[in-house]
Amino acid sequence: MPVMTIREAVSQALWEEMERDPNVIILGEEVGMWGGTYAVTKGFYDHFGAERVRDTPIAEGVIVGAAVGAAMNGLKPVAEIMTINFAFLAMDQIVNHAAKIHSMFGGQFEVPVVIRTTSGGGKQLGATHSQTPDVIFAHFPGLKVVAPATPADAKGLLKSAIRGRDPVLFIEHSTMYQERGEVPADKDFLLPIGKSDVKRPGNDVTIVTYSKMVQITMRAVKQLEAEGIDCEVIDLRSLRPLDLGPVYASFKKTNRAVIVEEGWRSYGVGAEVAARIYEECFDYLDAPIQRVAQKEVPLPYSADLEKSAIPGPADVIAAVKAVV
Amino acid sequence: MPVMTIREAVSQALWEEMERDPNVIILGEEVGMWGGTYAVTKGFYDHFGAERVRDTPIAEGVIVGAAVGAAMNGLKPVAEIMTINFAFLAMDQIVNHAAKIHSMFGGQFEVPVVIRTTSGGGKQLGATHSQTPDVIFAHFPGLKVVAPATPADAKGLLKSAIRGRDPVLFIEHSTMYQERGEVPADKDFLLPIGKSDVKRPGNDVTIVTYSKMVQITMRAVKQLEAEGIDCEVIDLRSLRPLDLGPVYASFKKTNRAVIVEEGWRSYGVGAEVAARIYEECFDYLDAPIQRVAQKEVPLPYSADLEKSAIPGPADVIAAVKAVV
Amino acid sequence: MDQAEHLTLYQQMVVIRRLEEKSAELYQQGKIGGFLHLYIGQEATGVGAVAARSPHDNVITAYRDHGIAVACGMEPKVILAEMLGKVTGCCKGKGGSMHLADKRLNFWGGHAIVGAHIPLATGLALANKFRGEDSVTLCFFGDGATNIGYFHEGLNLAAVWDLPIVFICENNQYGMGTSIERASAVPEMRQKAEAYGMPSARVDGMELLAVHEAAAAAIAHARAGQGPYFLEALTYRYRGHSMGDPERYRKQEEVRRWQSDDPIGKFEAVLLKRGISPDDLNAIEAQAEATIADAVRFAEESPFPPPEELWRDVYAEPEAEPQPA
Amino acid sequence: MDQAEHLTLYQQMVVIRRLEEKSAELYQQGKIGGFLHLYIGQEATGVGAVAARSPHDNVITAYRDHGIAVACGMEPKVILAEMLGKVTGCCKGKGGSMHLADKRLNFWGGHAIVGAHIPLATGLALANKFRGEDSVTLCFFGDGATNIGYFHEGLNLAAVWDLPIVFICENNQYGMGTSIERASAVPEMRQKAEAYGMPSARVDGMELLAVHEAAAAAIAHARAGQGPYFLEALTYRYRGHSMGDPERYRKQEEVRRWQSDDPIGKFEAVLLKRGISPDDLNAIEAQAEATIADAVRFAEESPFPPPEELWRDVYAEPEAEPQPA
Ligand SMILES: Cc1ncc(C[n+]2csc(CCOP(=O)(O)OP(=O)(O)O)c2C)c(N)n1
Ligand SMILES: Cc1ncc(C[n+]2csc(CCOP(=O)(O)OP(=O)(O)O)c2C)c(N)n1
Ligand SMILES: [Mg+2]
Ligand SMILES: [Mg+2]
Repeated sequence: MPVMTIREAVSQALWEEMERDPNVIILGEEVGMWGGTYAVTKGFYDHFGAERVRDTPIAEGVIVGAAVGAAMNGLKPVAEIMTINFAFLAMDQIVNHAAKIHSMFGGQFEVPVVIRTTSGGGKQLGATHSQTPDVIFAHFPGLKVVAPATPADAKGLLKSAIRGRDPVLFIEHSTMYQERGEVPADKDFLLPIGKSDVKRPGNDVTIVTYSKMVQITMRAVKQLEAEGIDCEVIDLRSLRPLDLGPVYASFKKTNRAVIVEEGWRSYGVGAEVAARIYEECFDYLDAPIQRVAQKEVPLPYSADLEKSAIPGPADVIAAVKAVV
Repeated sequence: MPVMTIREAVSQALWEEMERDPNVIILGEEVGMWGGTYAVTKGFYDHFGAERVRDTPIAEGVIVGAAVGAAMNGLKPVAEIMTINFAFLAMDQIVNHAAKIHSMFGGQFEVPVVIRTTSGGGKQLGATHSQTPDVIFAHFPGLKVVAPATPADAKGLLKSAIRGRDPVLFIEHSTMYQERGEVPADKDFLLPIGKSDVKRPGNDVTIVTYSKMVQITMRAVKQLEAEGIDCEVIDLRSLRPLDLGPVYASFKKTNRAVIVEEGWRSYGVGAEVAARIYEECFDYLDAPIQRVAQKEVPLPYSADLEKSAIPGPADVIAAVKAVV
Repeated sequence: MDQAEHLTLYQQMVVIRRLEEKSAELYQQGKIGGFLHLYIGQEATGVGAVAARSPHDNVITAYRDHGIAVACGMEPKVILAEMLGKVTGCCKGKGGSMHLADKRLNFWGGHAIVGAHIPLATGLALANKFRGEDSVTLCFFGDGATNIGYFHEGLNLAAVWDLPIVFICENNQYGMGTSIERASAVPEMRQKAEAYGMPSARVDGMELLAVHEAAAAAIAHARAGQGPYFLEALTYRYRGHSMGDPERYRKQEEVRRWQSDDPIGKFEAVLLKRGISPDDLNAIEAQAEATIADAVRFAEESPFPPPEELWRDVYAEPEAEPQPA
Repeated sequence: MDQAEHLTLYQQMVVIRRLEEKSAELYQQGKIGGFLHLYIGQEATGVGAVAARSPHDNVITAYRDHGIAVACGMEPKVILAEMLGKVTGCCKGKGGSMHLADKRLNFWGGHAIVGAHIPLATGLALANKFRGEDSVTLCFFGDGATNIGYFHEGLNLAAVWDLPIVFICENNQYGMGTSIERASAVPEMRQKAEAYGMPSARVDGMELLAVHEAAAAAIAHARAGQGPYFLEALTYRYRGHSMGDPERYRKQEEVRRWQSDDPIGKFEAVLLKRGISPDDLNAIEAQAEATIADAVRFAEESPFPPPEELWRDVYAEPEAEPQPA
């Protein structure tokens, strides 16, 4: 299987879907001439032309709104919001329009729009530019929220999102584009949205995570392995639909869980996952479930200070040791 | 003690604080001449004048932004966003600016702004106008999120919010303005933000809730009392800061809990509260904690359909019976 | 337009007026819930403008949408059924008064978030243009909506991308209780189009034929690939913003003045002058009343959606989620 | 302005230029993190406009804020310390390059969400006006920012409420890689002010004295209670949008053409013509270099914030929350 970076995998998924379906268009800030601020759409503008790769003004509301309207009217738009921090400026279009139009009008319109964006901190961008608020979008029924952790998942899930009939917020991690992995070459390689994935089998502790924290967790798990602790790592891959079947199965085996997310703890992803594990696996509980998450402060610019707020392998290791 | 409605209590709090501090101003859509779409500021425009009670264009972004700027520069603005559904149009100002300016600039600016809004469904307003997304605002450190359930709490908490030095999202419930209760007449009646409140002591089950669901829960609890089940009801009153001390104390007594909220279940308030109870009271668990919440669909217009999606006393009763 | 067409438009206006009066009644009876925004007084604007479209042109508007729905060809019975929350409504009772829509009529809905459908309109138009179709999108909104960011972002994008859109501002001079002078920096909404280099016109929104003519010109402009056009129609709503408006912000005298300029009355005068007989008009009037009476009956007799309807249409792909918990 | 003032402004421009060059170097060395947006080429705009304010007038801007900060009187050492993430920085290392601010200087910050500080500016101005003070608020932003909803909402509100604001568009002709023609429906940003009935001027942003004069007039207008004013300064950034810009969107030739119109060089020529000696200019140059060298030393030697600083300043009321978990 070819090995490539997440950047290449996302780029390839977009490219292949644009080749396959002439109704797929891309719109957003700097997606065209610049080639995407994360270089994901490099070369697209020259190949597909300005009609299909559309640079927009800086106006997130109309970027998403135009994509939603175009989706209602038969196109398959992939709108890019440079970072999820700017998605707040399109919040109404995302949660009140993309997520509700199908249902509110009794099913007569479909909104097959994909909104690609990047999440995550750690680049010293300051409080407004470093957030991981993925969870708040996942609160809204009608929207799908996907956040892959590997090149293969990125490709397979993005292709499914584009071919699908529902609105998808597709969250890439801004510091993971160089992450490498094997990716099937098949142009119809699709992964179903709404299936979590066991990234590493294990018997002692169930670790539930997603996006970049999969990578952080894997590092921790390797160290724990050396100490004789055998962790099962489950990648949620999508926050809505949220598929906890594999988590329950794992927990019934390990009786212990740690949930790892990059965003803030309060009202975070971990709260929901923990609550559901308790609900579904009450008789299997051996220890309180641990949540690893971001310190609850707006992220500071200064490097070490910022780093101290974001979960790292040591935090995961400590949490695992607290439950075994 | 005088008895009054929540409408009167909120109105009185605003009135008294405007009398007390000439820097308090109100701005928002229809707060002036119209008297507020929920008639909360009726009479204010005539009494305090157009300089202090400012009707704005329909432009939520600048309503909150202007309030934040004015707060930085010494005023005490109370901005009104007609309903929380429109707060999505000011999302960036609320979570990226109100919530972060104090911290991001190293503490040199303060943002003593209050953003009043209404939340809740049940009025057949359709999917975009009936949401209870309180939880997503509570995810952001730097912001305080308050949602009172009684006239006294509304008055005492709103006065504290206005006198305070931090940004507060103050969420009233759109269908509770007629709710009556005793309210201290004292012009300095203040309730601290960030303290939950035992609304009814009991021994069998701990019910944690807030806003209108306190009222719904109380109805359920009366019925349960008749059946010999004695519930303790705790009103969170603020979602951030989240004060679960009284909840833990109660749970250690009852060993059973139900959490009731109006909004959607997934990634809702109940998830966080449940996760924390499990974490803090693990040794006191007798049964899985039950969460009562809204069905996860965009709310439909049709009356019975809408009603079937929003928690009522019967849902609370069923959940309590599931844990005892 | 020939006489038959004139009569059709006259009939539409009368149907709208009767529909709205009946809606108010049903609201007072508690049969319609939520918010109800009546179109009475503004009939000539919606009817006149929509009459100028081809069936393959799109229409999209805000929550004050009953009149536009009728003008687009939606049957009053489907409208009333929707308002009564019945499964026979255009949205199966899920949308209500503010969210009428019919995809088959290229009527893309009423939308209740002020200004939010302006971006949607740019997307609708983009799709047609992208496919090389000559459809034009008519986007209606109020004077108050011109102050929200969406308006600016939408008009700018439409101009930069040369989209075939006619922006139609139904200037009824108030956004809820706020008059234009108190909310807008400029008195005429069309002045705002200048910031986008967009051609514009301002027309008497109480004059059906004037609106029709201006809209036809605007649509022709957009259809010819000359980009978006801004049309402002000066009009007035006789009733409150929605049911239960205390109307402290205007004098009854002002309302009466505008009522004396009634779009239906004025068009009646035109028709009579052009040789239509009073009997013909009376017949239309009677027919409109019958249509509404039938519609009420249909709506009242229709069933409410079954409980399981709650879980439908959340996603287009049914396997996605959700189930009753 | 007298000669001493001229020299002060000259010095400010030179300090900014040297500061920016040094920042680029420190960025390349990995000592500055995050995004870094240099002001090189735009010095005359910020320096000229801010020089026209009184100390009690407010200044607020976007993330391209180093030059404005210097013009407001912020010391380079405090700026560099902030950029190096040191506790001696203006925001204790919490804000970084994009969030310089000093309340004592009435400099209300750089803000990194495009356009979001325009609403903040209306609030700043409202507070002064409300208290009967004659302070004016200078709000800087880029050409790209004029396309976002905030711009529209902010300008409209400022006009409706007659707020004492001077909106200063630093039109450097690109928003990241998108040129004006591709993002804006109109070629001159001042045309957008017309939609708010707002008086405006367009000035050569490479000419210090022209900017200063235009800004003085604009500030006088606002101070006199005549409401907001829109000033467009045509300028250019020589460097990429931020560090690491591939610059595929413009030709080096274009950059060179603008560099030949350099604001510092041009003002030098003016000063020499007015009798300042080359030696004086050289002395200023040398002094600027020394200032920056000192600033680097100060910043490098300053400590990073201690770990517990993470938990400070989340709320102004310290009891509110949070603690280390
Ligand atoms: C974003 C948003 N803010 C506020 C409201 C509440 N609201 C509904 S209609 C309306 C007035 C709109 O006025 P205008 O655009 O002139 O339309 P008209 O009602 O006059 O037809 C307001 C403020 C809303 N629905 N959406
Ligand atoms: C709301 C938002 N969208 C996108 C960005 C990313 N971004 C940062 S600067 C910029 C370009 C702004 O251009 P302009 O306003 O002309 O200012 P200049 O950089 O030229 O000084 C963009 C798109 C952002 N910071 N905020
Ligand atoms: Mg209006
Ligand atoms: Mg620019």
